[in-house]
Amino acid sequence: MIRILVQTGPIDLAAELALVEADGAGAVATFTGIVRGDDGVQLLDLEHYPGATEAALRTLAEDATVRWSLLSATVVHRVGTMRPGERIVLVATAAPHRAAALDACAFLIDRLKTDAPFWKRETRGGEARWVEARESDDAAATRWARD
Amino acid sequence: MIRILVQTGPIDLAAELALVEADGAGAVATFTGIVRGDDGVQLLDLEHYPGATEAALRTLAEDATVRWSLLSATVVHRVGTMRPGERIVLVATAAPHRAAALDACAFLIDRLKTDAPFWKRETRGGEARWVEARESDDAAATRWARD
Amino acid sequence: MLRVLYFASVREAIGTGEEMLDPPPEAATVSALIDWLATLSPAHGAAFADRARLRAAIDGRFVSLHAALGKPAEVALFPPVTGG
Amino acid sequence: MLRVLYFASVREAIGTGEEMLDPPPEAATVSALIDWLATLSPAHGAAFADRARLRAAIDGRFVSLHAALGKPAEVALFPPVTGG
Repeated sequence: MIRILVQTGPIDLAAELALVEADGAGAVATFTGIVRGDDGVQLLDLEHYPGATEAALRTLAEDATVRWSLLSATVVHRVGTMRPGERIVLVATAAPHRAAALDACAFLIDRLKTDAPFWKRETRGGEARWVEARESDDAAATRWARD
Repeated sequence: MIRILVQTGPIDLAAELALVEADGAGAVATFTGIVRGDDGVQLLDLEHYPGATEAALRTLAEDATVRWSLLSATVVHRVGTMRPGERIVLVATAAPHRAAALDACAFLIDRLKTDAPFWKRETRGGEARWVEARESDDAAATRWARD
Repeated sequence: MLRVLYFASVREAIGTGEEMLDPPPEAATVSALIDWLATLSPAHGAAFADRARLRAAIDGRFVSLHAALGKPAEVALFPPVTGG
Repeated sequence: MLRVLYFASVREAIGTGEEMLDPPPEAATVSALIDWLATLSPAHGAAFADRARLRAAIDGRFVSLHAALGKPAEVALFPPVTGG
């Protein structure tokens, strides 16, 4: 099962994992990204390209499912305004054995960071600023939707 | 925070993850092992070496915490009798960034499989049999508690 | 008519996220389309001043600025993505 | 007195998970301790027949069968671990 959600509301980890475990896997790996507040960030706004985002995430999930013979791949991404401590992304993969689940989970979160059309704006001291792309990220981003 | 639990009762994933996220990380990785029933297994009994098991898991968690500068490392392992579909182990790691959380999670579940004193007995068709060690596992197991 | 989408800092510079436009035939590549868009207003000019920090998608697919435009329904222009 | 623990198939073969024993001075290595344990009963003999599939820990630390026994509180004998 491939499950892709891009939503403004909070990510319900327990509900998503119950769905993943229902697929009968022996191994479930997850990655949860949480908004950090350690460098003075008060708010994080995440803008995205509706439609293209979901398509990019689905392509990644399909690639991972084929490559690692996954039983399920879930990506739930929050967009809009978030505060430090809130979940911004959940990736969950299920497979019969642990290596496939773990490797696919790492692949998905790595590629998602560069291959999906998201833009971050951080508010510090009341002032909002777009996050600058790192060159390494941008090089990878040219892969986005190209193949 | 290092949290090690070896218990006969079910693993409460949501409660454990809430504790992990409370440590203020930007990245949380988890691995959940689930009893498979696909090859006719009706029951899984897991025996362990009380005291030595907890010590081995704590040593692994401490190693991972130092190596990847983790904010937290949690290992919850179930022992006793389990049915297919039930969680047998949860590993959760938290770090500021994703690579550390993911790598440490994979390290912990890999090492846990070979470095901790657990023995599996499977019941198929009403008959219980101890699982034979694979040579690769046993070679790794000689690392257990040696250092 | 072509739907042109702007995201992030490009959207903010132009002041809108979406325009329905009728580009001239000379706008045969993404780059030529941007040349034309830049003439529409001072805000457009400012938004497209730094081409090195501009990326594009045609009908939801990422393309280079040199790509032929063809007859798409939608072109999106935006800064480099900064991750989920 | 030495606490001797048995796990998994070794425990089942012997019929108990724990014994308090007083090994003779000749039991100076884990291997020599096992030689002596194997004489205690036919069940012990059967449990320790295949040394290649026997592993040991002294006071909770995994050791080779060649290890010196010393004066531990506890020795555990068991088959190769089969994972969590």
